[in-house]
Amino acid sequence: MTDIPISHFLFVSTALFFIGMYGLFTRRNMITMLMSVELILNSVNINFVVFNKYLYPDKLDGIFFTIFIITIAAAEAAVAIAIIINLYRSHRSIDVETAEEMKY
Amino acid sequence: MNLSLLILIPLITAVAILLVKGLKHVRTIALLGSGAQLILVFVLFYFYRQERAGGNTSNFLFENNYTWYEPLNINYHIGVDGISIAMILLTAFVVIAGVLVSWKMEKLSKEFFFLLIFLSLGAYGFFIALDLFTLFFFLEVAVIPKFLLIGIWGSGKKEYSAMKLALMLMGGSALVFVGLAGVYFNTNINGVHSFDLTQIAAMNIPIEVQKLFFPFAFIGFGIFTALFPFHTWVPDGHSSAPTAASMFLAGISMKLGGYGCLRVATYLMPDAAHEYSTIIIVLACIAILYGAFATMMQTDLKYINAYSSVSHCGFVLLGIGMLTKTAIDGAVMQMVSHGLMTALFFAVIGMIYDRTHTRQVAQLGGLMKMMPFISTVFVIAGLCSLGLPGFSGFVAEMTVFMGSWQKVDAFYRIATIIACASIVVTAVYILRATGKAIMGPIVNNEHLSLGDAVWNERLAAGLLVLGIVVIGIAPFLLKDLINPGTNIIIEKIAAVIK
Amino acid sequence: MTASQIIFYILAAFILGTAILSVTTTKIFRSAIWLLFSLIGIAGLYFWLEVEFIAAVQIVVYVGGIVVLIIFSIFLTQQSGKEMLRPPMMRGIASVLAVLSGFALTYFLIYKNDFKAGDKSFDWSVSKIGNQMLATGENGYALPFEVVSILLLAAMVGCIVIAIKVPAGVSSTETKEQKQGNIGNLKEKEIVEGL
Amino acid sequence: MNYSSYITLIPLLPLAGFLLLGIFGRRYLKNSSGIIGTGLLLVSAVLSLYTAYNYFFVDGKVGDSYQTITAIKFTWLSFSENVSIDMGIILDPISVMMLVVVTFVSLMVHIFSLGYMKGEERFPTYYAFLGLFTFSMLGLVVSSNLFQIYMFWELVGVSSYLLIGYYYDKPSAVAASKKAFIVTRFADLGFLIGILILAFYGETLDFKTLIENLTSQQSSQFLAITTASFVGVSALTWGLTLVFIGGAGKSAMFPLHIWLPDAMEGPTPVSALIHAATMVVAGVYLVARLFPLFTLTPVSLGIVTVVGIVSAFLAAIIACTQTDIKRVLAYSTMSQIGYMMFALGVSGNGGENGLGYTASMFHLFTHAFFKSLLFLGAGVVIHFIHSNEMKDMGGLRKYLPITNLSFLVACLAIAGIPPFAGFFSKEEILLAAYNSNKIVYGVALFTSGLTAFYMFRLYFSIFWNKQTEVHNHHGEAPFSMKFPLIILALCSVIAGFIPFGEYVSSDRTTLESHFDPMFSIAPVAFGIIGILLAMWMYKKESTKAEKVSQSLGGLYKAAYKKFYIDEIYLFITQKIIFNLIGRPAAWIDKNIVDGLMNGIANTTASVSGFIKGIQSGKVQSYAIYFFGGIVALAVVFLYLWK
Amino acid sequence: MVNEFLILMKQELMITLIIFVLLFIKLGKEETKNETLINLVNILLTLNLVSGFLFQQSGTLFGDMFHTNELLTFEKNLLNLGTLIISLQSYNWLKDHKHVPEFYILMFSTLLGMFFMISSNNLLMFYLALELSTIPLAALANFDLEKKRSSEAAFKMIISSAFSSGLLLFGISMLYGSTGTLSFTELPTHLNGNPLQIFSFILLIAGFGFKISAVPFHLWTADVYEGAPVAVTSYLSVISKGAILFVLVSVLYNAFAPLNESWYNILFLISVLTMIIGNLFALRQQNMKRFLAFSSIAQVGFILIGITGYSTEGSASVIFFVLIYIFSNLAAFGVINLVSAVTGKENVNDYKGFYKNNRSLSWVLAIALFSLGGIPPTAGFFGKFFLLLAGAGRENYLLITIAALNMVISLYYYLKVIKAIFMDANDNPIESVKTSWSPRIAMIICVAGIIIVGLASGAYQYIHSLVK
Repeated sequence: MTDIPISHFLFVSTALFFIGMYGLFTRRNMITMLMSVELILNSVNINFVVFNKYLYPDKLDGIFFTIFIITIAAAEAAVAIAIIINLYRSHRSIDVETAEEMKY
Repeated sequence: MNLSLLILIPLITAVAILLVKGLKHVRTIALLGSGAQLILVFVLFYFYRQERAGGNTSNFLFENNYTWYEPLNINYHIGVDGISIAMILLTAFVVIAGVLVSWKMEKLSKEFFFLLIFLSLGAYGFFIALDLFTLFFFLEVAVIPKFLLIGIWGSGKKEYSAMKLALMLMGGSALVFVGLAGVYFNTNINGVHSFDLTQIAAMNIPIEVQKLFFPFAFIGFGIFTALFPFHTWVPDGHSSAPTAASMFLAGISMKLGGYGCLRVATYLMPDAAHEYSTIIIVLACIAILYGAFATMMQTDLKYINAYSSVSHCGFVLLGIGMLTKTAIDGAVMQMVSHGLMTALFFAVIGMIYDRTHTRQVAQLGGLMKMMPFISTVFVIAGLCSLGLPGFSGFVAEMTVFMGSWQKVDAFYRIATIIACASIVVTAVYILRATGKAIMGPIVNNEHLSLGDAVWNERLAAGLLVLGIVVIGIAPFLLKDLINPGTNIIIEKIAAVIK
Repeated sequence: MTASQIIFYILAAFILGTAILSVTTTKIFRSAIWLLFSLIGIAGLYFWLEVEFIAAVQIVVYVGGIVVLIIFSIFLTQQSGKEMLRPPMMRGIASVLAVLSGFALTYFLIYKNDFKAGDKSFDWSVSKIGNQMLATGENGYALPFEVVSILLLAAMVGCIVIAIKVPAGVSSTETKEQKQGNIGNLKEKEIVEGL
Repeated sequence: MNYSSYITLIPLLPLAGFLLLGIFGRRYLKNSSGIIGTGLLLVSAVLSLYTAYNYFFVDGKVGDSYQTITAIKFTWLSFSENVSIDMGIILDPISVMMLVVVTFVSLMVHIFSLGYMKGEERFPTYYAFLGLFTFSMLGLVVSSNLFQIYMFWELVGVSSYLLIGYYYDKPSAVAASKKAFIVTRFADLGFLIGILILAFYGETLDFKTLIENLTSQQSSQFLAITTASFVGVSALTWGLTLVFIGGAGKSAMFPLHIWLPDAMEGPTPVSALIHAATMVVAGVYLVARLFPLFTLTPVSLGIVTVVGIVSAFLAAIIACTQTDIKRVLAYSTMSQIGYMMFALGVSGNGGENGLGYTASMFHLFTHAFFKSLLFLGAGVVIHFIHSNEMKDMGGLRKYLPITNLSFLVACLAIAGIPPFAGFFSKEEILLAAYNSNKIVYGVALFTSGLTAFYMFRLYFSIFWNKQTEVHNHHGEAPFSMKFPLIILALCSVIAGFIPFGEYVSSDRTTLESHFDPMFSIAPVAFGIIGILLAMWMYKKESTKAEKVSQSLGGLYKAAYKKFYIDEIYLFITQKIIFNLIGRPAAWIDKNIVDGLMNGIANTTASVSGFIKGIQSGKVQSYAIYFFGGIVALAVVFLYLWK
Repeated sequence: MVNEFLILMKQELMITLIIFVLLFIKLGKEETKNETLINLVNILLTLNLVSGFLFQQSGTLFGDMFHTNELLTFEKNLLNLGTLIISLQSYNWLKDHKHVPEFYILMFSTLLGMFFMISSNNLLMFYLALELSTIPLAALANFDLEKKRSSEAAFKMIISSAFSSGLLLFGISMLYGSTGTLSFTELPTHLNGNPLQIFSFILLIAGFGFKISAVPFHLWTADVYEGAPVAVTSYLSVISKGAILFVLVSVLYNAFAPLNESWYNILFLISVLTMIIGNLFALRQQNMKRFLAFSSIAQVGFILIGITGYSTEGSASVIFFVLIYIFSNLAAFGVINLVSAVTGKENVNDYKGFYKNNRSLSWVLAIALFSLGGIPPTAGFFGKFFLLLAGAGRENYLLITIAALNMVISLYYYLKVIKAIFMDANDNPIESVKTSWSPRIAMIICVAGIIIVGLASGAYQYIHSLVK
């Protein structure tokens, strides 16, 4: 099935990446920001898998990278959520616009 | 003898000061240390003369060369020639005088004297350094103590002045750094770059490189010696500083600049010095005349002396810019002379201020009646500064004039005449100040109860006056001292102009 | 235009569409759901690419783990169905510009770049992955594995400290972390023995 | 014979006095200081007389001309291989003559001051300064080197400054001293540049060598200095003219004379010494020293002549109108020095033409005696009346008999009445002027008449005229003050009979004094007319003087106001220098140069305030900046900065 | 095999060991007193530091996932030293904290991450280690649990780091796509400098830039530094920054050597921006921590200049500067740490008249600031000088001039603090701060380091010989 040019896969991943980035930029809710980060990481995963499968099939670097990224994503998400919850507890809001006490 | 002693003694003194408590001990140690240093310097002077008399014609004497940062070929390389010794003598005099005049410094005395001695350490190191890195190191060592001295013990808008001084001087040394780096990377002594002054002097740096980096080095050092238009730290800094610090600033640290301009910029990059000499001369003339006129309008004794320092240091730059043997001799002599003279001036102004608590000329008058000694010293300093024969100022200035006049072109002639003209203006402001503050009727009757100088002040003033008069009466001593030093510089320049 | 191609494009469209929805919808709960769909779509893509193992992991960890976590925390911090606030005007514009320009640039570069297709055939198997994962020699991934396990341990500790003594809703996150953390722990033990 | 054994003592003894009294005087030698100073000076006076004897009568003359003997010479500071400042003592007719004059007059003044300054609070300081001055003056006259003369030139300037400002708590005295110093300093600027020029082309600073180098027509130096020119004037002329400016400043020649009258603020004996006999003639001496060079350029000599004659005439007119007796004397001094100057100006070099030179020196010699006599006499009067103003005086002849007599002698001498000293010298000057330039001669002649008039105006209004009743009448004066008067009076009588031409002449050979009775009728006549006029106006108390002055009207007012020259100077200094140069300079420094430095700092601060928005505290904008940065970098480094 | 394994990974193993010790203590039944715990940790750290200098050996493990040599060991030792100092300093803050073991566990896991990062020879390892050294730090930043600022800082940190690591990953994936390898040793052979590689390299640099807080990737720094506990802040600003700098140097000099020309320009631009922006912001700061944050940003600008040198001197000067930077910055933070722990004051204005009651602390702070400002005879002078000298080796004097002038600006704000301490009057200055022995030791170590390291050229020469 190499009849689908690799650039199409990459289009998907890149687009996904920037969609995630858009979310990160615009979402005012911390948790949704976190979701956007997950999208970003997923797009990278697609990249690795695709590259590994189509370009460098002799080794499994991409695959492993993907696995580890997924694990890390979990850890990151966990810590982030913990922090968010703590923040929510300390002042009942998880709107990033309110998290600007320190500036300039 | 080992020159490192010159650094060691102040270091030991400084440490000792940290160890003891109480003004009495601190100042005693400071005095002992600086006294020992003075003696040591005289010993060095003696040995130097012996060596020269013994026919030692090498450019630098008593050289020591220890490897410091081997990978970068940075060495702790020290050595002296006549010029350095003259400067060291000056420093020793000013330091001990500075210690003496701050004899009653109650406020944080330990810190004060520590910084004072530490500052002198920087100056000594700078003057004996023959490795550009070492030189730069000591140059910067001598900056921050000034900031603290002015900021903590100063008067008036001290923080502002201290900050200004520190920043402008650091700016200067930043430029110096660029110059040095440029020189460093364009030296290639059998395969490695070198900071070694003697080695660099031995080789010839390509002229375009010189033309690129000479301005950095010269302006950088020039800021230290009040090169127009970078002189504005001088008035504020000097006038806000405590007495001893002003003496240091004007007496020594401005000389660091002059020495650097001569020893580093001009000596190592003669072609560029030749190229840029007209610009240097123009700036120097501006500094001389404009500084003098600016002085005429000042009403604060310290400001008067500060601005006059701008004008006087102009002579140094003029002498360097003229690039003739005599002129450079004059420049060096002017450095020494101005160092002593202005230190004396600040010392005596400090004494007056301690008593009357004002430096405004308008609020002073007829001091001659209450404090004849101080007034006499003031007059002596004034006369020296307006170039009266018998005092060092005359010798130095005349040498500069003679040297500058040796340049035939009309441009140089006019520059010389402008410089000469400044002596009249100098007379005007000096006599105005003297006539108002020292002579004339007593304006403030509270002053009637004031006493004259006490032993430490008399000693301090006496030492400086001694220096001034000795140079003024027997200038050949100084001349013979610096002669070999200036010769090697002039030889390089002559090679270029040919 | 073979079937598989069609499937691919449908998958792609699905992934991107749901992703866009999840970052644009104003209902936070819905956006979580859209995210879920998008992730599932990506898993589908992996299936399509015949790397079922990754697809499985994707489903387990993401769909089963992270999204659940997110949804819990939404429950905890938000009353669902509430409209979310729009970002400030300026930032909206700035982000659109940044994203579009960034996408244009990146994709342009990727498009221009010619990727030489590998000649060998791509063969993987769960056992191969497993062996390499714990192999210490060439192409062995034991070390990264340990690193990750330590990371999980640390993350667990961090979560405990930060989010300790919280209402029941989130304690489940804790337990979830505990699990992963314990996995990490076991792995640690293994090393210690393995030395 | 060897002079160096003792010659150095002549200047050094006064210096010793200065140091001794200056350092220890105030503490330990409060009362003995006068004696010490006088004693030291006595020694050096004797020594200088001995020197003069040796020089003129024993070994000065070789063949038929006097030699220049270099007693001592050592290099003090060398600039380049052959240009160096040497400290040396040379003996030639004029220097020896000056040695005698200076030491002698100074001695007289020392003695006089013993009485006059008695009980002053800073008595030792006074004598210290006197010693300093004497030292500097002696050093000046014996200098062997152009730069040495400049140095001592400055030193006499400063000692005069110190002595004028002796009463330092009197603002007028302070102002006067300042004025004196600054004006002369300004002139010295010219002197200095002149020296630079001469030294550069003459390739030496030593008088002897310099003159040899430049007078030999084909020497390289001569060619250099004559060919080199600035605005069409040769370097030689420039050099000499500038040097002459220096001389004019010291000698209070028009237009640099303004400091002299004010200098009278100093103690009267000081005026006698410095501002009558010695320092003020330094300018004349300088020109005489360089005379062989001056004769090379008619232009410079012409300038000398014009300045001299103008000063002489102007001063005489002003002197007629002044009421402060010391000021009158000051202007008369100026006028007499004018005589000496133009005498040099009209002189040629060598043989008969050198008459002016001899005459000038001769007049300098005689003038020293009678003018110091006049001042000391005035000193007695002031000491007696405690005032300088004529209106407070009159009919003092019965109180001050000796002063009266000596003063009269001095007046006759200065008025040029035979057989008093002034007659001979002035007559030679007039002759020299007559030989060279009739106009100068005419003016000089008229001036001598004026001289007689104002001197006797002074004399009569002090000692005759109205009676002033004197209370607390304490004798005429102590002996210490009378004695110098008597001595100086004697000198003023006899000095004229010295055959001066035998000793001092432009070419060092004997110059026969041609005393011609027929020629001297005119000057004497003018002198007598002047005296009679003064007698008619001032002998008896009357209003003639006022009438005359009214009839003269504007001219009188102008002369009384010293032709407004002071005001002009004031305008230039205060309005132009201070307001148009000084203030702007200070302002620029404060606001523009320094403003620039501060400006840099402030700009930095404001910029940092301006960009603080970046750090908005909003993590999403951070992210946008983050990504924006990446895109920017990518664009820059992929497409722009290849 | 096992011995080699033990020796090569000795530092990592030591840290892991400590982590587990703490873990067991935590999970153990009986409660241990904080003081004893802290002292125990300090002792262990000291042992670790000492052992780090023994049995120097170089080699690779786990395929080429992990490689080490004397230089890397030394770098790790530097980090150990820094960590030890911080742990000593934060005594006063920690001893009343509820979660001391957790604190140390998190801190050491990040340290472990840094070690792996330094030893990593593979983009995967690098990425994992990076995350390991970042994520727990975010948790640490939140360690003032009650303070809202603290958790806000933590959030900002975790989100920014997630974002930056996303970008980094994208870059890595692109790099993988265009070169087909993840190993640093194979990378150079595959790099040909095509646009995609440059772009992915820029993404990589962005990832690095985020960690070393280089402009424009620095914006999180100040907020996080301000919000986080002082101990964490100093850890962030010194240790993690130092570690990533080591890696950056080795990666740039080895893996990306082929792209040298382009990365020189990129670093040039970034360093200029970093210096200027850092200085301009530092000028206006009132909070000490925030102020030091920006000053550290400016310092990074200088360090980047050293890196641009691309020579033995370059990397040597960078490592040397990091050493000095550890001493200087930790001395400064140590004082601030003490003061804020005891009095809770963190503003520059609070420090007015500080000298009145705290002579020695004032001098420590002053010396530290002088060293940061590059004033001789402190070591900072030498560090800066060598950095700029290394940079000047590329004959790009514009960069050097800008840097030199920036040193002047930076001096201004350092002196402003000095001025506050020594010169400004203050009616109620900070009262005398009582310090227990361990912070004192830390101070002494720092000051001694600041004074000795520069004047005695030994350290630099050792580093230089290692780099060779």
